[in-house]
Amino acid sequence: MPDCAKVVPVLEMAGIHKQFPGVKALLDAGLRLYPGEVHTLMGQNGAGKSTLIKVLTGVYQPDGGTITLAGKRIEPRSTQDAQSLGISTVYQEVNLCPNLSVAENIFIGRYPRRLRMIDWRGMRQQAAKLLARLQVDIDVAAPLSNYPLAIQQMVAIARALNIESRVLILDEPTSSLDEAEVQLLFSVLRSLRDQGMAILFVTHFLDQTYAISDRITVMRNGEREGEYACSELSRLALVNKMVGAPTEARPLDSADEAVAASNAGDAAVLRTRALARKGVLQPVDLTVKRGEVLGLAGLLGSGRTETARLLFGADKADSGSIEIGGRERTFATPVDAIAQGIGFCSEDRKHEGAILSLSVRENLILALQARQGVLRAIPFKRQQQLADDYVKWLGVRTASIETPIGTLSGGNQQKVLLARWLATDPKLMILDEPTRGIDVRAKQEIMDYVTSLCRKGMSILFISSELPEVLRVSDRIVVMRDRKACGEYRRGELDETSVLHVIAGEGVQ
Amino acid sequence: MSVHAHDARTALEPAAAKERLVFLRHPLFRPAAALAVLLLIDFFAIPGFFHLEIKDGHLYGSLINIVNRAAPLMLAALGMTLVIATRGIDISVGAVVALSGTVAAMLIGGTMVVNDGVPEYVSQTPMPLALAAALGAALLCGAWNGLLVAGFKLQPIVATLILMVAGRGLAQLFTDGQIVTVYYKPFFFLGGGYMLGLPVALFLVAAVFIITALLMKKTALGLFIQAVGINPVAARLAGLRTATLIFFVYVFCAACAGLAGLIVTSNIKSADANNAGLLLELDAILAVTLGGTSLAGGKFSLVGSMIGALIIQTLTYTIYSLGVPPEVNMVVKAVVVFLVSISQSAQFKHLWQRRAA
Amino acid sequence: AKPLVMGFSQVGAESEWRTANTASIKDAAKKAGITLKFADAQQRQENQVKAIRSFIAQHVDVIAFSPVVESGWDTVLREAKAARIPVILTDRAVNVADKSLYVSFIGSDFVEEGRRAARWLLDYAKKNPAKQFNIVELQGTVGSAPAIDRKNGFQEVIAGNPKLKIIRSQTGDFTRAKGKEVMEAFLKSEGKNINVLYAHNDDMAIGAIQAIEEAGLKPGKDIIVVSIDGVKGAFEAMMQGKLNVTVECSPLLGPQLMQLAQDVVAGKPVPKRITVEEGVFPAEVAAKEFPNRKY
Amino acid sequence: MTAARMRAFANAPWFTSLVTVFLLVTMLGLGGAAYPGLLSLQVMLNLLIDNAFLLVIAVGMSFVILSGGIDLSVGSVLALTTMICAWLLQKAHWPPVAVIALVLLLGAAFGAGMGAVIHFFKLQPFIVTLAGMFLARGLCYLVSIDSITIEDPFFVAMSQTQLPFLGGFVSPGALIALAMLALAVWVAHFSSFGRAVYAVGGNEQSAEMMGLRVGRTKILVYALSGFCAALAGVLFSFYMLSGYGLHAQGTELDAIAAVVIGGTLLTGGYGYVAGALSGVLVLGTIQTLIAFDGTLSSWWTKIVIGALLFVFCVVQRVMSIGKTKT
Ligand SMILES: Nc1ncnc2c1ncn2[C@@H]1O[C@H](COP(=O)(O)OP(=O)(O)OP(=O)(O)O)[C@@H](O)[C@H]1O
Ligand SMILES: Nc1ncnc2c1ncn2[C@@H]1O[C@H](COP(=O)(O)OP(=O)(O)OP(=O)(O)O)[C@@H](O)[C@H]1O
Ligand SMILES: [Mg+2]
Ligand SMILES: [Mg+2]
Repeated sequence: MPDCAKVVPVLEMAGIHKQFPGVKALLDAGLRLYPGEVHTLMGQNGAGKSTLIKVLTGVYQPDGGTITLAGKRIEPRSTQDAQSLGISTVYQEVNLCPNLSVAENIFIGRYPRRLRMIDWRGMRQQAAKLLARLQVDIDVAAPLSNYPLAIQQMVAIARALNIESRVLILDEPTSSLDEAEVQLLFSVLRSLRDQGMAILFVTHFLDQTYAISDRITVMRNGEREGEYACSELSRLALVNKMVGAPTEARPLDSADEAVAASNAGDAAVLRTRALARKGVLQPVDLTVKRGEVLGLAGLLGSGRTETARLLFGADKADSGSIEIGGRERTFATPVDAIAQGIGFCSEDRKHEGAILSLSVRENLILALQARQGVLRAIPFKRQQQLADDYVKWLGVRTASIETPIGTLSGGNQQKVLLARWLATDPKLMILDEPTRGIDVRAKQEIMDYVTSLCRKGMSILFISSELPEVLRVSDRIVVMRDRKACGEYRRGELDETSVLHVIAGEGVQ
Repeated sequence: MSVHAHDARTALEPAAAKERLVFLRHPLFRPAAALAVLLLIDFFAIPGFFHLEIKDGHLYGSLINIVNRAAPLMLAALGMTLVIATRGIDISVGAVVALSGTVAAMLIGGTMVVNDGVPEYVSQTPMPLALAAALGAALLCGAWNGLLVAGFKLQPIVATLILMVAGRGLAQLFTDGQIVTVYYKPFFFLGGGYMLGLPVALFLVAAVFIITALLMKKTALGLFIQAVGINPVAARLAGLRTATLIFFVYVFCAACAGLAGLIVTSNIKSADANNAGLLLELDAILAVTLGGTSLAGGKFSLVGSMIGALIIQTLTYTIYSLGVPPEVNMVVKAVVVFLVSISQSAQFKHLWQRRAA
Repeated sequence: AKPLVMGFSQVGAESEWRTANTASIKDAAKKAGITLKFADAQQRQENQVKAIRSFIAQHVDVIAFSPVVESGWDTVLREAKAARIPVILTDRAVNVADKSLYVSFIGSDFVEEGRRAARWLLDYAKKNPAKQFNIVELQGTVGSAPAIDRKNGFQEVIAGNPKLKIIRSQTGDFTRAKGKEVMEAFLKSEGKNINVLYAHNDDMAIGAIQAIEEAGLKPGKDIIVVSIDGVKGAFEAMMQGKLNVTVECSPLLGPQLMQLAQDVVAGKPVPKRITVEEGVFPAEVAAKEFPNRKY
Repeated sequence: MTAARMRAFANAPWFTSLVTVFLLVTMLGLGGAAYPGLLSLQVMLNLLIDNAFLLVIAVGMSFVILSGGIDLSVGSVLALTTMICAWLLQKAHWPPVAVIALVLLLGAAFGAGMGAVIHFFKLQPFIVTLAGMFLARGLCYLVSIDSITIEDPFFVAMSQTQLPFLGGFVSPGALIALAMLALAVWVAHFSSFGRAVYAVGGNEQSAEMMGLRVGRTKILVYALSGFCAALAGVLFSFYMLSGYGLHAQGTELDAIAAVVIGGTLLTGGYGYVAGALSGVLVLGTIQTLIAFDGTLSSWWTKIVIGALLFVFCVVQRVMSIGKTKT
């Protein structure tokens, strides 16, 4: 760890102001980044982390403040400016072109050339090599949109790594990665750090923060709350600084267990028999009981999302059956599933969840309205009330319920989408990575909702890449591997290591 | 931690000033302003432009003319707005206009019997039946488009291109390429009659507009159409019947075009399958965009489209009235479209403000 | 013997007149026992060229076509000549340096039609010597040959007469709807000033007549209406006294064309230019002529 | 395993284009069976000769559509080009090379102008290019209402030269069009400009975030389209030897249809420039079939064109089902 007193910061932001219509996103925010350090930016959802990064990288122009890079004042006007200054960025919402191939997404803008032509073959080889460094082995010639979000995230990271830069910025790169991949990423980051690169890292995971960072800047309400050496700040203190008020001493660490509801009845809400789809999912038998949380664990690409999509009718199963309340059903579209009281929160918020230019209120009531039918419009007053209630209950940070959801911070969007389904009062709620990009406190809250909802009789299918989270809330856990279910365990039968063994195909020890 | 002092007041003052002129930021302000400017030019350049008089018990004057002429365009633009809101486009409206007008004219038909120089009119089919058949034909066209777009998932522009080409062919087939003249007085009421001193066509437009607006506001249709237009994938996952919605908007658009066809036919007392509604689709799309609706789908404004249609018709009328030589018509139209749309862009406002500051 | 094969490329089906033209040609071909290969160009010259090329490829005996526009025919006609296929023009002439590229032209003279309309008006003016005649003109589609020629012919004749003056001129695209719309605007801006309406075709005149009536004036009396083509609708209007005169432009050239084609293929000498018999029909003769009209 | 390979095959991005080619061949085969003489070499070559200008326009349009835009002005720019060519050659007696250079430049400038307006004022391409369409068409009439015949020897030579090819002949115009196509395919796939066009069409915001020069790309795309329209105008002048304000009415729709039939998505980002060729050939074949039939009246011609388009599009769609992302 560099000695901050002697080394000059490679990057310094000071007094940054940024105002959006109705929101002061940044108020005198700042940041110092030293060469050869991993610096974590922390703060609650909507604290202004992403905005600060966007100001730094020329996406937004600040209303005031200064940015200094290697001793020189800079005013990046566009992302090209920032890139040419040596700032390489992975943004929070994956910003790649879905129509281009994986390799192209990594190299676009700086293609390897031969004879003044783009060297496609060389590019694919290099891309494969880069991804191999992150232990991703995929067909780099296939379009990016063929791959799930996690892979896209890895591609975005690979792209950033490929750029010769002094400063590397990663805005929540780990939100859709699993533990193993996070570790991989970290080892890459460490080696870059050792080469003298300054790395800015945004995350909501305390574990990860402590695992990798040297220093931490905490942001609160658009301000810089403070800058700390990692070793000098305890977890509780960190959380308190983020939240702004001392929280109860209850540990918020994901490693600690919360008490789950565990009042699962015996009546099956949903049961599948050999539900399958060719090339995507092998026959799966699942049973979800009333009032229970069924966790789905597994590695990336193990078929969890596919299972969820089949259950929800988002994709059509080509064999097997779904039984709800003892009657067999086929779901050709989500409409059918919703009619049976199923809700589904997708993992891909930007493309499958939020309808960006509609307001928070409109996004929130959408599913409920869809279920009621087009003609029976929910009265405006009632819409407002619903929106107000949920915004308050889930603590969504938004200027008003009429602001477009696209202007909310990532975590807050997620809360609104959760509310969209809660408003329909479903019998079974499928949550695919619901806590992605959500701050510690909100995460805790969401987990609490999940358990309390179950107490009220709702069943939940819970998918998350964070094993501890799955272990903590689930009454039962189904582990998936290679697109099929390979084991079912009750609460307490498994701990983190044993799950990992199952996932790896070694069985419970 | 060094913190730069920042004078927050200077940043806030203009914002406060802006609050008072909030109507300037209303999305409809700029289309309306463009129309107003156009009318103002007319006021100075064309004597008696705003003059209205009562003739034969109804209002008569340039303004009445403009709204009367704009009626088919306004109807087409209403339907087109919804199609565009779902990210679609319908270039077959002109053909549908021709088709519905032809069906009505052929069914009503009639012959002129001249008795001592006094013409008498006879209809072939009862008028309500003929009108129903014409609208039915339009609905069929819409269903066809809807099927191709929502069912077969063809790209809207090619899907409707098929009907654009074939629809007019069908209309010509029915009439053998002849202009079908209608000799039946009651039919003329639709496109040429007056009620309470105002053109009947205006009431039709108003009725369709109000029904559409109510449908959008009082039911969830408006919300759903926007949702489908902005993010079809997310909309489907939220439980919307996206295909049904898309099917509906094409049917609705064709119905509007069908009604427009009836007005056109009734107004010139004949159905001209060759030329009725020719290029109306372009004007309708132009009206929608001038009204501030994006062709990328999503948010839409029905009122905006109405204003857009009025801008186009006022412009056409102005060109005719000012005595612009016909060979310059297009250039004038182009320049005005450029000016109006540039003046509507946010960037223009910035430039303007910077100059003013 | 094998029946004669004629390739005919029509402009399109943009008006009643054109449809009558097509019908006449088809009927005449059937009657004459000629196999007709008909291609519709949808108002586009390039489609006509394509059609002619495909006729050449099919080795038809004779090619006939109504050119969309006068210019631009050299190359394809040369190809036809190289393939030894005689070409007959109908309805409009073409502008080629080498006149041997086509054997004959059969059709109307648009400039002459404009002149005739103007001459009728001059006659009318002589009968009312005191009056000043303010004319509004409804032109055809901007740039189209009939529009240009009918305008020029008309202007040529009235040029010397100070009593006749064109005060407004605007395109009505040859359609009823546009004719009506433009006339409405004219009536608003010129009002009672207008004495004469000259329309380049009957359809626009019919539309304009409606506008005049709606403005509370009497077409044919308050405003004299002169138009060209001589379609049925014009005769009906004349019978009601709403239209004063229509100059005939006959589309019925089918029989003459077929005769010509047979002569050409048989190797008989044919005149380079065949003009169609056309009349001028003032309102007085409308009722008598009406039953004879075919289109 | 073969099933999996089949799936991969059907999922390949070029599959739709392949389907188009397959359907085109089928259509020609059926046509050849029905109308003897249709499959003769010269008829096939005529397909190229007669549609050379459309091909060039469609190439330019491909770029615009791939970038997520649309250009409605191309037909009018073509007409304006023929008009300026004719006027400069006949009335101002300029040398042909200078004329061609000037009109190509003007075309590119006209396109760039529209692109700049679209980019800087953040306006919708549809509306801007629609205004451009009116403007260019209107400017034609300002040059001359009448058509002007071109008698310049170079143009006449280009028009009447028949380059022998396998016993038939092709026109220089057709070769120029094919060369343009080849160049465009190269640009689309091997130049960074071409790839930037795809990126902008895929997701403009992301392209911006990835540091691509979105504005420059967009302006260049419209400049390219304007250039292609002007080049098509020059080819058209060769073809018709005349300048005329009513030339090529509605060509923009043909070009869009050709591009879309060739497998390019109107929403941008997906498709191939080479698809423009198959699209143009499909439209040309439909017309040729109708001309060979020779019994259709004007309205049946329209109905049959519509029906053939329908059959073509639906079959294309059904064959490539399951993969298209709309
Ligand atoms: N384009 C925009 N327009 C309006 N408001 C915006 C815009 N972008 C961000 N905001 C607002 O600025 C605030 C800060 O948002 P930001 O995305 O920086 O939060 P964050 O700290 O990254 O949160 P998260 O952890 O949820 O990603 C939020 O209140 C958000 O609603
Ligand atoms: N590491 C990987 N290597 C190659 N392909 C992968 C990988 N991870 C995921 N995939 C792709 O993911 C698809 C299945 O993903 P699915 O979304 O069903 O899995 P999941 O268990 O939900 O994973 P996730 O954690 O991404 O949600 C497979 O078709 C595969 O192509
Ligand atoms: Mg963020
Ligand atoms: Mg998943």
